[in-house]
Amino acid sequence: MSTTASTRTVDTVERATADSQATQPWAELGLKADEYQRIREILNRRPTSAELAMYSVMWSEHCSYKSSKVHLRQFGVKQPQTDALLVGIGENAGVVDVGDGWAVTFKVESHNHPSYIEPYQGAATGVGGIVRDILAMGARPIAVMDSLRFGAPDHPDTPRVVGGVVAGVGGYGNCLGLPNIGGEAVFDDCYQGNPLVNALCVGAMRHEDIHLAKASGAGNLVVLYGARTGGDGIGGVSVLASESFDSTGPAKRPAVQVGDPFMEKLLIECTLAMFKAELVEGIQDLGGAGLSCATSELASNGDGGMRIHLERVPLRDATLTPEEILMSESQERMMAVVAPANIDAFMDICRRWDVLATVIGEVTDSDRLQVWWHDDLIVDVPPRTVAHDGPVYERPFARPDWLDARQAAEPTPQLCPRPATGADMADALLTLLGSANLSSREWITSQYDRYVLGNTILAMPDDAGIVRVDESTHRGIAVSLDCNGRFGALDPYAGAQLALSEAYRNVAVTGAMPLAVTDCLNFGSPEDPGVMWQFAEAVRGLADACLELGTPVTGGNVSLYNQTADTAIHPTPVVGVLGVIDDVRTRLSIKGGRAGDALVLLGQTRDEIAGGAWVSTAHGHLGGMPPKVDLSAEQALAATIHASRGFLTSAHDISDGGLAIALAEMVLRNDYGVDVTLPVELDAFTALFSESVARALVTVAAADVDALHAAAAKQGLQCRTVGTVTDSGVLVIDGLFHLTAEQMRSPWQAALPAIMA
Amino acid sequence: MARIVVTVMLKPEILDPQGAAVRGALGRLGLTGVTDVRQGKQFVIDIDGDLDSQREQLLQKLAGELLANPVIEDFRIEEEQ
Amino acid sequence: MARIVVTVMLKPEILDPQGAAVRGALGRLGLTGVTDVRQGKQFVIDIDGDLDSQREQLLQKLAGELLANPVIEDFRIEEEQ
Amino acid sequence: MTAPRVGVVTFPGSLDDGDAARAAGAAGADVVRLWHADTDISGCDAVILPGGFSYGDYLRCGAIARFSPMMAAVVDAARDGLPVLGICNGFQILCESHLLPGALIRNNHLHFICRDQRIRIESTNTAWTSAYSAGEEIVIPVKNGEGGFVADNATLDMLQADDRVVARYVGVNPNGSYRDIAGITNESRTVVGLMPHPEHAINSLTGPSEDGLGFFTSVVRFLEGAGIAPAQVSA
Ligand SMILES: Nc1ncnc2c1ncn2[C@@H]1O[C@H](COP(=O)(O)OP(=O)(O)O)[C@@H](O)[C@H]1O
Ligand SMILES: [Mg+2]
Repeated sequence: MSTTASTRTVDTVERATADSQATQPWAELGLKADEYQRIREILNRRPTSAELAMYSVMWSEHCSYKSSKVHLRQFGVKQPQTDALLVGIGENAGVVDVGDGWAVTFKVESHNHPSYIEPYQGAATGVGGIVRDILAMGARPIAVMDSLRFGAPDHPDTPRVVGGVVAGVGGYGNCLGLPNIGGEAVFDDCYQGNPLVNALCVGAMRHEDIHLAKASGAGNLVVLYGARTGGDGIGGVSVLASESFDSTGPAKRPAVQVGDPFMEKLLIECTLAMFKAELVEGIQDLGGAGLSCATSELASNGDGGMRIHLERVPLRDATLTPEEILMSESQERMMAVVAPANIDAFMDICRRWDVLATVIGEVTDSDRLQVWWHDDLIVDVPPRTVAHDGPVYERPFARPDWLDARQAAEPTPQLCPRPATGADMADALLTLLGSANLSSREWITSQYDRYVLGNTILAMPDDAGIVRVDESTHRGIAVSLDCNGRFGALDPYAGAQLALSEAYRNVAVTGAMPLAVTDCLNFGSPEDPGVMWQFAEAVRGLADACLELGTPVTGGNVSLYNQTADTAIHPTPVVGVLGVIDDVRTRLSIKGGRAGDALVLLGQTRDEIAGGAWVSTAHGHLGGMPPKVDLSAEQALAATIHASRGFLTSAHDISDGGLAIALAEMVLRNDYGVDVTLPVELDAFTALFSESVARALVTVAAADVDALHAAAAKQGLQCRTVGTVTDSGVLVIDGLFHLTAEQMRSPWQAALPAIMA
Repeated sequence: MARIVVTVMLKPEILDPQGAAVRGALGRLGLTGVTDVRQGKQFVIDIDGDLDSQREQLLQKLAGELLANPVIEDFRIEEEQ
Repeated sequence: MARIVVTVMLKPEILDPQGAAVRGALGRLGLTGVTDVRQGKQFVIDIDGDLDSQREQLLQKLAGELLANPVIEDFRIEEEQ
Repeated sequence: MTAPRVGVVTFPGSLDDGDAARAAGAAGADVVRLWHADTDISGCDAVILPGGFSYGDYLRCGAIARFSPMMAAVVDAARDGLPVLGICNGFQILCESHLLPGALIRNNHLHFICRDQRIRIESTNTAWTSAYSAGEEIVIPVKNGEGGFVADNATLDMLQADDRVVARYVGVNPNGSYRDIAGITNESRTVVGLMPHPEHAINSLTGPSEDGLGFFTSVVRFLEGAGIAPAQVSA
C-alpha cells in the first residue's frame, strides 16, 4: 500500500526560499544549465519541484518550439494580405472566414513516436488531441484526415505499425462520429523506425462563436472537466517524486496513453452545449504538458492571474504527486473559465452528459499563477514566463555536404534506363499501379467512416475531401493534405513548395477556391546542422510560396527528432490546404464524363522524373532536382477550372506517377475507356511518367471544348485535347499500348492486402 | 493434448475505458460497493500432445509479442488440467 | 473487500473470428500443433466488504444479462482469495 | 391529417441520430428527438434507434444501452406494436433487448468496414419496407466493426420460413453474417433491425444513392394507415 501524495512532505515556495541551494535534477528533466539559471533569476530563488516540473515541460522542444520558433516567425512576417484570416498562428488553431457568417478552423498535428511504440493507441490519441484543439476554438468538429508514413512495405515490422495505426485512427474517429475525408499513406525505408502519424481536424462555427484560450475577469472560476487525471505520459518527472519524497517512491507511470473516444464524444457534445448557452469565458484543451500548459497559457493570455487548488483535481491514481498531476498528459480533459453566475448551469450540462467537472481554482487580479496543494503554496510564478517566454535557440545550420552529389545524380536515361517500347511502358504502368505507394488505398480507407453526419460530399479516393458546412445554403469546404518527402530530400525549399503546390491543386480540381494553409513539419534532429538547414529551408520555402499564392499559414505543428541513430527521415513538411466552395452541388471530381466527351490535358509537361514515383519504383533511385515549382501556373490552373466548373464533366489532378497513373485512375474509377493520342513534341515516356506540376485532366462535352480552350487561354494555361472517353473499358495509348480496366485493377487492388497479409 | 490459458490485462496504471463502462453499468443496475472493474482478454489454446519446454518457451515469447503488448499490458500463462 | 472474476466465452457453436486469427498467427510464428484457439473476455470486479448472498445473486443475474449475452456466450464466476 | 411522429433516440455515443432524423424528416415524418434518460416516448408513432457506439460499445455493442430508461419504454411500446427501426448499433440494441432474435458479433475479417453495399430486400411486408418491391436490389452504406449476424440454425430456419429476413447482402458479405443476413424483423413485422445504413443514402450528393429513403417513407405510409400484408410464408 503506497502512501498517498497528500501525506508526503511537499516542496513548497517557503522551503525553496529557505534552502535556496538545494540541488535539483534539472538536467534529468532536460533543462540546460543556462535555462535552469534563468528560472532561478525569474523567481529570485530556486524553483520548487513543482515549478521545476512546469518549466521543464513547458520549455521542452515539444511545447516551446525553441528550435523552430526563429524560423516559424516567417509565417507571420510573410503572411499574405487577406481578409479571410480571423485568428492566426498562436492559438490552438487558426480560423478563417468562409462566408455567410461561417468560420472554419483546421489544424494538423503529429503523434509520431507514440504510434511506433503502441500503434493503435498512439494513432488514436493523436486524433483525440487534434479534435480537442478544434473544439477549444468554439467549433463543432466536422471532419478528420490523416497523413501516414510507414517503413518499407516488405519489412517484417511494417504490418504491425500499419495495422495498428489504421485501426487506431479509425477506432477513435469512427467512435467520435467524425467522417474521415482523406489523407495520405506512404511507404519508404526512411520511416522504418519513425512512422509519421499526422492527424488533421476541421471544425465549423458562426463568427460570433469563436472562443479563445484566455482566463479573464477576477473571480471567474476555473473548471477542469472530462476524464480523471492519471499518471499518463509523465515518465520524466518521477525523478522529482523520488527526489522530493522520502517514501517508497511513486508507482510505475505509463509511457503510453490509452484513448477513450466515448469520453471525448461526451466532451464534444457537452462543450458545444456550453458554448450554445454562452457559459464559457475562456477554454483550453489539455494536451501536451496537461495542466501545466492549460493553466499557464490561460493565465498568460488573460488579464489577470490564477489560483489553482491542485488537491481538488480528480485522480485515477491516488499515488500521484503534485508534480505528476501538473504534468500528466491524461487524455479527454478540458479546462474552462466560467463566471460564478453560470457555474450551476455549466454543472447541469456536465451532469446531463455524465461528464465529471470540478472547480479547481479561480482567476485572480494578481499577475501570478499560484498553485496550492492543500495549505501549501507549491507554485508561484508569472504565467507568461512559463507559457510564452521559453528559451529560443538559434541552432547552427549548414547545407549538408552530401546534397550536391545527390542533386547531381540526375536520373538520366544512361543512369536509369527508361522503357522504350509500348509493351515496356504498359509494364511500367502496371508495376506502378501495383506498387505500395500508388496502389488502391482501400484496405486503409474502408476502415474509416466517411458518411457520418451526412455532409460528406467528397472523400477518399477523391483528390480532396469536401464537407457541406451549411445545408440550407449548400456552402462547403474542401481540404487536401499532401507531401512528397523525396522531393524534400532532393531540395527542402522546393520540397515544401511542391507539397503546397499539390495540396492547392487537389483542392482546385474540385472547383473550390484555396483559402488557407496548415502544416506539420516532420524532420530529424535539430541538433544536426544538416537537418536544421533542411528545416529552415522548408519553412522559408513554404512561407514564400504561401505569400505568392495568397494562402496564409494559420497554424500547424512541428515534430523533430524523427530519426534512428544518425539517419533522419526525409524532410516531410505535410501541408494541408483549405478551400471554399460556395455551392457543393457544383463540385467536380474524378467521377463523371461519358462516352464521347473530350479528354483534355491542362498544363505543361517537362522532362521531370527526379524524385518521382517511376524512378523510385523502377530504380530505387533518389537523385537530381525535383520538378520545377511554378506557383503562377497552379493559380492559372485553379482559375481555369473554377471558371469552367459549370460545364466540365469531371476533373482529376496529375501528380505521383504522372499522366499514365492519372489516366489509369480515371478508367478504374469510372469503368469507361479512353483513347489517348500523346503530344508529339515530347517522347512518350516523358509524356506519360513525368511529374511536372500544375497539370490536370478534365473531361468535357464536345460542344464545350472551345469554351474550355478560351478559359485556359485567358489564363495563359496550356490546354490540349489528348483524347476521348469511350465505353470500351480500355485505356488506349495510340500506337503504344492498351490495357483493360481489369488488367489494371488486379495489381492495383492486390498490393496493400498483400503487404498486410 | 494440453489446454493453455493466456490471460491479458491492462497494466493497473493504464486507463481502462472498458472496465470503467462496465463499472458504471453495474452501479446503475444496483450492484453497490463496486470499487473497480478491469476488463481483460483470455485466450484458450488447445495443443496436440503435451507442452514440451521448447514449445512452452515459444509460447511465452509469443504471448508477450502477439497476444499482449507489454508496453500497456501484463499477461499470465496457465496450463489447465 | 472481495475480488470476483467473471470469464465470458463465445459458445462453442458460434464461430470465433478473433480466436481463428490468433490460431493462424501462432502457426505462422512457428507454434506447432495448435488445434484450437478461443478468445474470451475477463472482468475483474473489486467489491467493498465481502460478497453477501444478496449481492452475489444480483451479480449472478447481471453476469448473465449484462456481462454475457447468453444467446452467444457462456460465463463463469469465481471469487478470488 | 398531421404527419406521423417519428422519434429518434439519442444515447450517449449515438452518432447517426442526426442523419436518421434528417431521413425521417425527408420522408415526411414529424421528427421528435428522444433522450436515453427519459422514460416515455412522448407520443411517438414510431421510433428509430440510430447507429453509433452507445456507451463506447466497450462491453458488447448495445449491451449497456439496452438498460437505459428510454429502452424500457421502447420495449414495452414495441410489444404493443410500435414500429421500431434499429440501424447498426440500433439493431444490436434490439437483439440485446430480445426484441429480435440472434446477435451481432465481430466482423469475420476483424476490421471495421465502411463500403457501399448492395443488398436485396427480401421482405416488403414489414412496417419499414413496404415502399420497396420484393427482390429489389439497392445500394446503401454499410459501416460496422461488429456486424456479423449469428443465431442457431433453428432460429435461422424459423426466420427464413416466416419470411422474417428483411434484407440480404448481395455479392460481398461484408461481415460474415450467417446466411448473408443484413436485416430481420419480429413476429408482428413492426420491429426491424438492419445493419446497413439507409439514412446515409437519401440523397446522391451525400450518399452512394437515394435508395435508403424507402425505409422511412414505408413507415410513414404504414402509420398513415397502409398497414402491412400478411407474411408471405415461403413454401
Ligand atoms: N509548423 C507550424 N506552422 C505554423 N504554426 C505552427 C507550426 N507549428 C506550431 N505552430 C503554431 O504554434 C502554436 C503552438 O503549437 P501547438 O503546441 O501545436 O499548439 P497546441 O498546443 O494547441 O497543440 C499553435 O498556434 C500552432 O498552430
Ligand atoms: Mg491546444
